Amino acid sequence: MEDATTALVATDTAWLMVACAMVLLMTPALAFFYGGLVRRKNALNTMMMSFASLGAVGVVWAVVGYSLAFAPGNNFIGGLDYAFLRGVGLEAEGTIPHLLFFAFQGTFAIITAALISGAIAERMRFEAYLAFITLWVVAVYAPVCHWVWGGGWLHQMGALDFAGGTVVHVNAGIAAVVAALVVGPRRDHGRQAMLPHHVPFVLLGTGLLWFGWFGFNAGSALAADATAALAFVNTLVAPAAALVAWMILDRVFTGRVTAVGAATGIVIGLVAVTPAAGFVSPMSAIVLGALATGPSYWAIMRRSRSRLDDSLEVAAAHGLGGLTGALLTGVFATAAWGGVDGAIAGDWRQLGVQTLAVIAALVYSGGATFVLLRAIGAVLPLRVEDGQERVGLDVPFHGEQAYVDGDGALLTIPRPIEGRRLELRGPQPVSTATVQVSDI
Amino acid sequence: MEDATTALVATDTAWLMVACAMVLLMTPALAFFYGGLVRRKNALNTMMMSFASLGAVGVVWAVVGYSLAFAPGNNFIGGLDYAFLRGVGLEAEGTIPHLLFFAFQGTFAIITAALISGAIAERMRFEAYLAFITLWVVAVYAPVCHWVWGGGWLHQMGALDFAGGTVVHVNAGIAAVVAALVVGPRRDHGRQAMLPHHVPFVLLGTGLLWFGWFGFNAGSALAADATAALAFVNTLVAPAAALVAWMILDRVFTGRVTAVGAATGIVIGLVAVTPAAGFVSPMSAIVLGALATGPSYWAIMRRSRSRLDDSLEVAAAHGLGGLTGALLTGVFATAAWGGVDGAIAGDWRQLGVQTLAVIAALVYSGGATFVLLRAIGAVLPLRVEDGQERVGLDVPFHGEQAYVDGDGALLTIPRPIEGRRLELRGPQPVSTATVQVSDI
Amino acid sequence: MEDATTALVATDTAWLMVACAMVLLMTPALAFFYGGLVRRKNALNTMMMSFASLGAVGVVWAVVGYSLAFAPGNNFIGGLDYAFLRGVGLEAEGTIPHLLFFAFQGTFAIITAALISGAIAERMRFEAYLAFITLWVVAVYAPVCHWVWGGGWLHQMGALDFAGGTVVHVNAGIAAVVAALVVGPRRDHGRQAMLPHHVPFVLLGTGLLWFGWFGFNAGSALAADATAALAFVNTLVAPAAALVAWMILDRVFTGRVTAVGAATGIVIGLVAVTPAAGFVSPMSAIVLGALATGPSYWAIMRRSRSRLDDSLEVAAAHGLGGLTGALLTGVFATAAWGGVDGAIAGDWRQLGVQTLAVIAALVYSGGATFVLLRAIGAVLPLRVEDGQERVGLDVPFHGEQAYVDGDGALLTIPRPIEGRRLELRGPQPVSTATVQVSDI
Amino acid sequence: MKLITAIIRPDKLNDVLEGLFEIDVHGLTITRCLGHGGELESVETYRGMTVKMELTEKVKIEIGVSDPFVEKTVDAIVQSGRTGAVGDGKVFVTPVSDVVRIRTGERNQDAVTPTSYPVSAAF
Amino acid sequence: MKLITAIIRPDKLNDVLEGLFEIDVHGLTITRCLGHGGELESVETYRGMTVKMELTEKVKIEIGVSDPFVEKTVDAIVQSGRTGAVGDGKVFVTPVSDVVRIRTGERNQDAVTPTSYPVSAAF
Amino acid sequence: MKLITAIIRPDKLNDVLEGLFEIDVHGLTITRCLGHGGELESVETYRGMTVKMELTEKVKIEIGVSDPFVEKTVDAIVQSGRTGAVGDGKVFVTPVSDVVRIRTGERNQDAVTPTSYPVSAAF
Ligand SMILES: Nc1ncnc2c1ncn2[C@@H]1O[C@H](COP(=O)(O)OP(=O)(O)O)[C@@H](O)[C@H]1O
Ligand SMILES: Nc1ncnc2c1ncn2[C@@H]1O[C@H](COP(=O)(O)OP(=O)(O)O)[C@@H](O)[C@H]1O
Ligand SMILES: Nc1ncnc2c1ncn2[C@@H]1O[C@H](COP(=O)(O)OP(=O)(O)O)[C@@H](O)[C@H]1O
Repeated sequence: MEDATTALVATDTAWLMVACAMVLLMTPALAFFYGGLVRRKNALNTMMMSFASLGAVGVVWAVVGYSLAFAPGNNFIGGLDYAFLRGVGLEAEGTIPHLLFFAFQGTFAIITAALISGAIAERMRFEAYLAFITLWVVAVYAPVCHWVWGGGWLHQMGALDFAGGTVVHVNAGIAAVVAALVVGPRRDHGRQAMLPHHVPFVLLGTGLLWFGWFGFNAGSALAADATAALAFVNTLVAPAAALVAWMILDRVFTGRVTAVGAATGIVIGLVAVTPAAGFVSPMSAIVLGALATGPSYWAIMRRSRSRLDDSLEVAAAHGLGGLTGALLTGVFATAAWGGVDGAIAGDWRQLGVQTLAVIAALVYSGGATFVLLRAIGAVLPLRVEDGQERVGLDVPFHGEQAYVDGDGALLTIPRPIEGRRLELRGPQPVSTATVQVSDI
Repeated sequence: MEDATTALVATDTAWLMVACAMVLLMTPALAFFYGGLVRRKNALNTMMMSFASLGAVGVVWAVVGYSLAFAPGNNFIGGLDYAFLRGVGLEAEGTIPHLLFFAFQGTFAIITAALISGAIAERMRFEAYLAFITLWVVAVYAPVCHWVWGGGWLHQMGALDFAGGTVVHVNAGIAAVVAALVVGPRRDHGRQAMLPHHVPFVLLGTGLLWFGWFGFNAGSALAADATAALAFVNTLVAPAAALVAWMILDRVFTGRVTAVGAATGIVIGLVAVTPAAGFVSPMSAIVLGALATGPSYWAIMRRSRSRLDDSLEVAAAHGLGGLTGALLTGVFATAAWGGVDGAIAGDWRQLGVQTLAVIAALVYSGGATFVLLRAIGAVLPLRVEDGQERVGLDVPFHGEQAYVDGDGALLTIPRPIEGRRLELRGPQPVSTATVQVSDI
Repeated sequence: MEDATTALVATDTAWLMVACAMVLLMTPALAFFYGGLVRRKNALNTMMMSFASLGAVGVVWAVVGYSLAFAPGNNFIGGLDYAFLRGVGLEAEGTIPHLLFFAFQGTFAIITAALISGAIAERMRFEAYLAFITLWVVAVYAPVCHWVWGGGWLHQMGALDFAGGTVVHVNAGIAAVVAALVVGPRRDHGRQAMLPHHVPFVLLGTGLLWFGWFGFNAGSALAADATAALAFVNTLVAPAAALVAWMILDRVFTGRVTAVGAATGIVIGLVAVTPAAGFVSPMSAIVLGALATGPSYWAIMRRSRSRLDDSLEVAAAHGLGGLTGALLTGVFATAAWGGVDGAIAGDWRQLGVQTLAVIAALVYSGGATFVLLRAIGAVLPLRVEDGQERVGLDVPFHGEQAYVDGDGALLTIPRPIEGRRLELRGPQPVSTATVQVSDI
Repeated sequence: MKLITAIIRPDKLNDVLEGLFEIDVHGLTITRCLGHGGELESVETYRGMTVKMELTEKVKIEIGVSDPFVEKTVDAIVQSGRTGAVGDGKVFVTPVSDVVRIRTGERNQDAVTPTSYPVSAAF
Repeated sequence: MKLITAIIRPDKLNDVLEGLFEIDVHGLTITRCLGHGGELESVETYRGMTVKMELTEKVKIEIGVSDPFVEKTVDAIVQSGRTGAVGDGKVFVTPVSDVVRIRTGERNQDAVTPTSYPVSAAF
Repeated sequence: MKLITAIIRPDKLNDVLEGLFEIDVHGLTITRCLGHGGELESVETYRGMTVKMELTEKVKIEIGVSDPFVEKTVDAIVQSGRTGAVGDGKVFVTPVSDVVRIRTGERNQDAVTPTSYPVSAAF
């Protein structure tokens, strides 16, 4: 971040623009991944939680988030030099325009915040959620990002996190657990089967996420070089392996290869390879992708029977997937492929550093998220009313339904027929005869 | 357009290919944005209006549209030198192959024509629509494009239109108003509530539009340089700010943050930043995006109560959004960020030029669209029959329904059972007994 | 493949990464294209056939497929030098990292295998399908790919196949015919109307396919040069022309412009231009795109009345489209545009070579696919049971439904109320009184 | 006590609802359905397959009313649901032997006659 | 006058329709529904949640017929809708006290008997 | 022989199903529908258009039962479907003149009384 004397490289600029657009697309993709998993009556609310992050986090990142993460500061947090994008211009930051680096990082912040929404789907008040993610990016994401990528203490210790296993996935995963606990389980949790209302949307989200993830991982090389190509290829093979592994697990344990499972497997492969992408060989990435499905599969099978209502499995998929990936990075990394030597290459030290980084993220993010949610909860109710949860959040909070026929929808703007009806509807004497009819 | 002596730059070629593919994707994205907003019975017709533009406009652009816009000509229209792509080859046009420049511009023409379809959705005959957009691109889009980007009079006056606020959005917006007036309102307009049948599709369209818009705006730099990066970043932050502003407006005025509103807000932010993208600082873009929501919000709230049935708000979103953006470009532009100095930088002259460009587009496009539609209407009926409008346009015009169960669908090709039925169905004596049964 | 002494070019690396991501997206896109065309009860199974290819073929390609196609070998098949990616690293292969070339080719193998699934949709056992595509890529795709692109005999004869008309589309098309014949028609084929359950998904798939196809065709230049730009532009104009041609055919022969037809037309235009993309002028591409619709239109109209249940028209769209494109490449190619001179330029020899290449692919792929399916069929049943076909494959094979309301879905994990019910449900004396009620 | 079951055109639903509300019929249930009758069936085409759609979209309205109101209710439906073209639908009146309000358990006429209709709540 | 309500398998719908058209029953209304009966329920799995689907997809056909045709109609349904496996469904016959054709306002038997069925229009 | 038609809240459906299974009612058919009653209608907003949704989602359950079981069944529905808030729904009991099982062609009481309910197959 310090060296701004280098010159712009057009190829890197082009590649980072493309990568950044791809990462931006991941947030709408997540909206579909999550939106398909909830019940129809909450589809829009769930999708809006992702979309709203594009606005709220996008703006707060420009205002102050980026500065806290990347402006010169101390070991724990950046300064305010870049607040309101002061001093962030088109000069080179590495080999790309500083503003483009800001934007690329912004798309990471946006999706990390949106990831958490899966844990509190179908029951959190939309206003409270907006307040939460806005503050969370400032108070939790920006510091952790600074530690690892902004020159902070984990960076200095040599923690490897190529594209965000710790910063993005472990961070969001533990925040998800805390949020699910603080907001509490859905009223139907453990009592009713709450089924995904639209599995094709889950697959659509998965396809677009995978596409965007190439930008996420290979873009994190911040240049169109061999490292980027390595990260790119690993982002192809690791999820392929994870998908195969998940299909086998599913077939063995439930007897059938589910589509939601396949989607989950792909995502876990993507998550797990994120911290490792530029540091391990493709064959290692294949093994890593396949291995990472184990813990997450186990966790998902257990979770649904537990009291923890992490509704869309953020902790199991992203938290645990990111954690496994971060640790396995310490195992599989080799200097030959651009990392430092990890356990397999004979050096166990890196695994220790990785573990420390994960623990630090778990502790800080978990604690700060808890405090933040309690603080917001003291001002605004976090949770919808029981009746709202029963009819679904779409109508009470968004005034819309996802899929509408229009049956029985009457316009309320004044018009001839409406005028006539309004007059009918004032308080008026009701004859018993009338009552008989209407009151059956 | 004149200087063809420069050499190809591979990076710019690569970036423009990507940008062009992204812009192409915007038309299917628009199909979903629009298709989700109409009633189920018109979903395919509405989507097909966008898809058909990919074919009809794509071909006519190669045949003659590109030439009229960009071939050497006079101040008002290009010549026919490039008709049928004569002389358009792989030689450098700027730093990219001329053919690639043609293709990039073609994707702009395609989506501009498709934008208009939102104004006459659910009631215009498909054949008449095809004739209309094909001719419109030749008679309206190509000239206006020539004025601003092809070396025409507005270009010479120094009008700033980075990626098409005037050429694309104001142009399509006013054409939409005229089309809605000439074709007339839907029979249910103002009488029935016509609700979006599939809001997730609206969000899907929005996500893909945003993704594609990075190519639209940053690609308009025609190179992978710092200007492209600036346009890129502005395309990220302006819609984010517009989204936040829209959510606040919605919350204040209707009490609820609607998903359709969020989608609209994002699109308006994108539209408004289009003319300004490469000329203003990101903080200005944020302000511009937020400000632009005001007029459009007001217009949408009013429009639905008016007689103007611009069904999917093309005028309010694109026309007014583009207009606001074009004028604000004259306010926020600064030479320091690549534009010329605008009102805030102390020079009010640019605002005057911008106003003139907008007015010219409004007058010419409005007038020519009117004449064109009247002319087509003299040959073909513009409007579907009442009965077709009632059952929806999908079956009468496309012979399909968007979502089918197959209940009661009988094959009509000859087959054993069908043979038996056909024979039953010829004219035959009908006993009263039979009648009793079937005629209840 | 031989010359590995060249150096990496960053621009080509960047472009190929983008192109590869775009091609990857085509497989999910295909899932939606195909998924929308089947009946609701088979939607997930059909989509999963594409998604599963991402895993199964992705992994087998790394393990052995790539090596058989591209490692040094004889005229008919590559060796095992690259098995398990041995020796495939970040060194330059042409101007891009070898691994990136592997990945780019991998995405082609993935989608080619997935294409076949359209022919046996709604009736093939999922396990048998997985075994089939995995082995097919090794035994059929890799050799044919080696012949044409890996330095094999067709390559040496000078067969032109820019991006896979023969390797991908003819190959998949004939395999589809064979698979449809071996697995047999659906029980309702020719007896019931089996309608596309979700036409918007077909359009969504089409839009994303077109987007990805830019990477497919222009990426096949393996560099961001003028040839790539030519292939790119042809990938824009040929499908546009094919779309127009198809809409006209549809209007003339059925009286209505169908949306499924429009989608089909676009895909056929894309398929047909694939072998020609970097060898013909854009005006030729327009003619080629339009011409290619003829045979496929005719085939689709006939096929549905025949006994061949190639359910989603893989043969007509991809097989025949690819064949027409491959032959027309021999007609329209000119040395001036980067190919060799074809028939129109006066040299009929190339047309002969093209014909030979197509025939070779038809014979080998057809035969080997037959043997392969018979072999698998000897071990595993290829076909679902009659009852499974009747209720649809989603529940029996994937344990899920695509769209769920949750009505009547009861959790089976132990919980208070469940405990009570379980006890009720053991074998118990049934009074006739009880029977009276429940047994109506 | 009778159950009135009307099959109407979907695009007349809102008109029929308004017609019913006007005569103060406020309790009703509607269901989307498909009907076959004298209407011309539509022909659809999918990739070379020509298909006759024998069923048209309809809406079914079910209304439980006390005997004296049957006439009035049927009339309201017939008047507000008519377009005059084939396919307007049918009204069936069937006997009901018992009615229960789930919320209170009130039964039959008892459950119906005395309660005063909560006008304000209903709108 | 009777209302025949049949619950059948969705994949037998087209067969039943053809069976009914053959005996010249052309007025009918169908609705998608879900049924529970003697069929084995299916088990589905979603991310570790195992779920018993107690309901299977069915289609309901409602047909108003005059009394002499009840038998014939029921027989046609039973014959064309049968597969022999559990889950084929039921037919209920219920009395109707009144029928009205919305298009004309014709009522009852009157509305039914004399009109000649427009054969050509119906196909 | 009676047909019981209940309109209930969708979120009470599983409770009602369990209530019915407990008293060994296993044959039933349900349909998604929309109801209008005393409930407050919801207001939705779409781009400046304010819309009153006069209809709320409901589920209709239809159960054919022999006369002696009508009471028991209605009670089960009322008890398991009640929330106490306006909108819980109604139960209608209507006479049935005939019942046929499509699989066997068995008719009426005959079709019903003697057969022993296949407990194991049903679960
Ligand atoms: N006998 C019947 N039983 C049940 N529903 C019927 C019957 N006849 C007609 N319908 C319903 O009424 C609708 C309109 O009937 P149709 O005969 O087409 O028109 P009309 O009532 O105007 O003569 C049909 O689509 C069907 O849903
Ligand atoms: N008593 C009933 N009331 C209403 N519908 C019923 C009744 N019994 C069965 N059904 C309907 O009939 C369908 C098939 O019934 P089932 O008992 O499974 O088969 P079968 O009639 O072959 O014995 C059920 O899914 C349900 O929709
Ligand atoms: N007269 C009626 N005929 C048919 N359905 C009715 C009738 N009255 C009510 N319903 C159905 O019952 C539902 C609940 O009725 P409502 O009057 O709102 O509540 P409650 O029964 O608690 O007073 C309605 O939404 C409607 O579906």
